[in-house]
Amino acid sequence: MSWTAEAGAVFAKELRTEWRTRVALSAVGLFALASLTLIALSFRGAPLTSFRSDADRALQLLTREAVAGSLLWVLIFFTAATGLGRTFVQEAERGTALALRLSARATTVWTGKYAANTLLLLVLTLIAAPILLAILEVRPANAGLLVCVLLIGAVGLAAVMTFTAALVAQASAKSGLLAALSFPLLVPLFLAGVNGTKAALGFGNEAGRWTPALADLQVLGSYAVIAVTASLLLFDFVWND
Amino acid sequence: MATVAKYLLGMWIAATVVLAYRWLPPAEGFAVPEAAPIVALHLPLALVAIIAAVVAAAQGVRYLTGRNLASDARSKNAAALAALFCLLTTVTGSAFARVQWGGYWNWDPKQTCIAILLAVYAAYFVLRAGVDDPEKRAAVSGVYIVFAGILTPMLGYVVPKYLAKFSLHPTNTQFDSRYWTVILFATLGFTGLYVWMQNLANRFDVAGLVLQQRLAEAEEAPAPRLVTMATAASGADTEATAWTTR
Amino acid sequence: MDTSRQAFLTLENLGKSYGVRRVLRGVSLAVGPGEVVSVTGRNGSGKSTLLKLIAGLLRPSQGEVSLQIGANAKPLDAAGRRQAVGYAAPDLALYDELTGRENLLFFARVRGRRLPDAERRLADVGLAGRGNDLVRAYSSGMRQRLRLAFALLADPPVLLLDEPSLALDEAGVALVAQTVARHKAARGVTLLATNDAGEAALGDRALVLDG
Amino acid sequence: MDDSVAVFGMIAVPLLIWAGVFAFMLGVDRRVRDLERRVRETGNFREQEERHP
Repeated sequence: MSWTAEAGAVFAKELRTEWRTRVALSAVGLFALASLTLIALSFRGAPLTSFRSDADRALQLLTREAVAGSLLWVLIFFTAATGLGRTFVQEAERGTALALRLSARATTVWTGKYAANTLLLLVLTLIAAPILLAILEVRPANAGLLVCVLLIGAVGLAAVMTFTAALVAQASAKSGLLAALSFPLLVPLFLAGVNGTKAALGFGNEAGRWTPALADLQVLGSYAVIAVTASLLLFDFVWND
Repeated sequence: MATVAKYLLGMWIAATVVLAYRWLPPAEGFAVPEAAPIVALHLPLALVAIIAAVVAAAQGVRYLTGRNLASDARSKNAAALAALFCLLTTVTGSAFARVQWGGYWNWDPKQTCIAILLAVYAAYFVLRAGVDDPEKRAAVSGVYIVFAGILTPMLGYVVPKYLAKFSLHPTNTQFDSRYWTVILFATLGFTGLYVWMQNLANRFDVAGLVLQQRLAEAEEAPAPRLVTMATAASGADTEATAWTTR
Repeated sequence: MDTSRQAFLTLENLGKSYGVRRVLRGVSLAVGPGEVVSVTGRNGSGKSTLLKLIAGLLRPSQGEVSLQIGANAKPLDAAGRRQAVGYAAPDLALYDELTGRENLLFFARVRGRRLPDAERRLADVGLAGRGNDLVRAYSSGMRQRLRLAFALLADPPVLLLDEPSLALDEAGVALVAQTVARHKAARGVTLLATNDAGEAALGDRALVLDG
Repeated sequence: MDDSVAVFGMIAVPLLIWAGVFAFMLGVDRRVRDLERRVRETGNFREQEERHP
């Protein structure tokens, strides 16, 4: 189907240009590194206790699993907001957007860039997550579940970020706009993501069963589908306006 | 809006306030009986905020299809009013939480949704301020508000699911019939107020657009002229040759 | 160019304004196959805007652009026009991180077309042998040549060139004249936005925007 | 006695607030109608001394 070939061409171009300049990669990498270092410093002294089901509710929220689950998503969101906006901003500023608008359909452009952003986000997550867990000395109760939650979450997060980045590229004052615009839309994803991540780490789920997080996975999945569909429907109005 | 309608609205809301404060029995579930009227006004404000949100998204779609700047103005005004009513809802909600449980915020699912909606409109106006060309600004704003309109309804399902266990708010407060009457009165009254505000804001913007249109038309701009090269080359058409030497 | 791909361009009272600022007003023009029209006027008279409106990169505030490919075809919408025109302008850029050839290959593939003759196309614009160099290393003249190759990529029936000789050397200017002549001979429609008298002389007619 | 004063206070404040808002709305309403009349009357924009920005 030529549509996928054209989207594939955009995807390949994104990877090639990114690989040759590593602008987004370095921005994301340095930001994650800085955040992780800060977290490591702040938790260095006080090792957190592990989750125990018999502890009272307030104490449970201060356990490693809870803190790691929440911090991971804070890290993912802000690192993504730093790196994922680059793709459209650069095209608009350089003038390559004009050439691309003359040559490609809006949906193939979005899909190609979305795929590249998802890949970038996954690389970031699969590198930063283990480091964060190591810093907080958390051994995930169900690593498979953790990967699933992060994977499906990243798919939804990248969709909203890629779409909003195209809007930000049209604004003159761009700094911090991507985080501000995308955060309110991402709240459902964060609620499910944090909850699922905590369950995967063992919070309220020492045995690491899948069942506690099934609902979260479902929310993350349906959110991703809705976000991708909405982006494909509306992107033409952003790109060709 | 006819003047009689305006005064009727004024009295209607005044009557609602009196009803809320004098007629409502202190519901047994509340620690502080006087807090009852706030609850009766809190819910209607949230409903009107959602009505305004729907109007904002609908006008956003209308702009994207019709490309008429008046639709963009209506969408922007609806978004501003949605933000206003979200703010009022959040303020009355936290006032009630303060009176009822001592804390200004109690993660009540409905309240959290409204607060997130408020964040959407804050972001919407930050985006609007960032784009200067009116048509591009209208398009970008329209797209964002429709995109948000597709993603935010999920909050209504997801937030209660995750925040239910935190919330101290008795999720299903039992309102007796008098409460529902006041809530209905207040909803109608606030909706009327919203319609009036939206109407005024729209007419103000439309008048502005008309003036802008006239300003553009009044501007003297030399009409383009088509010159055939043959005359220019032969020098017969002085302007054309004058143009070649410029 | 066979008759089924010949272009007929009509502009009816075309105008563009950004809020109060009117950039272009009341442009009406009809251009048929084999015609070249120069668009002239002082800076800010709307030359570039006019070409962008025709190319479907901008939405008209007033009036209409109608482009038909083939005598009795129906006019194309903005998306159709974007695909049917070859457009080059100073504010259009190609990817610095890609080589000359990679750029052409990418813009062909993203149109869903193969590009067997990339070498020939590079040679046509005087970039033979420079296909493997990153565009970042190109001089502004070489970038302009690559823009011309980009515009000609889909062998479009309509060619819209905004200041094509910008930063070009002697040979480059000759290349532009040759490109326009070849496109004219092939019965294509050409519009040249320029203030350079020599370049404007390539046109059969001139549309003077500031009257 | 003080009970009724307190109760009166309870109602007076919201009513005063609403009266203020209502008056403000009437003011805005009149200004919008004036603006619309001015726009309708001034067919030709040029002579209008107070130019719209």
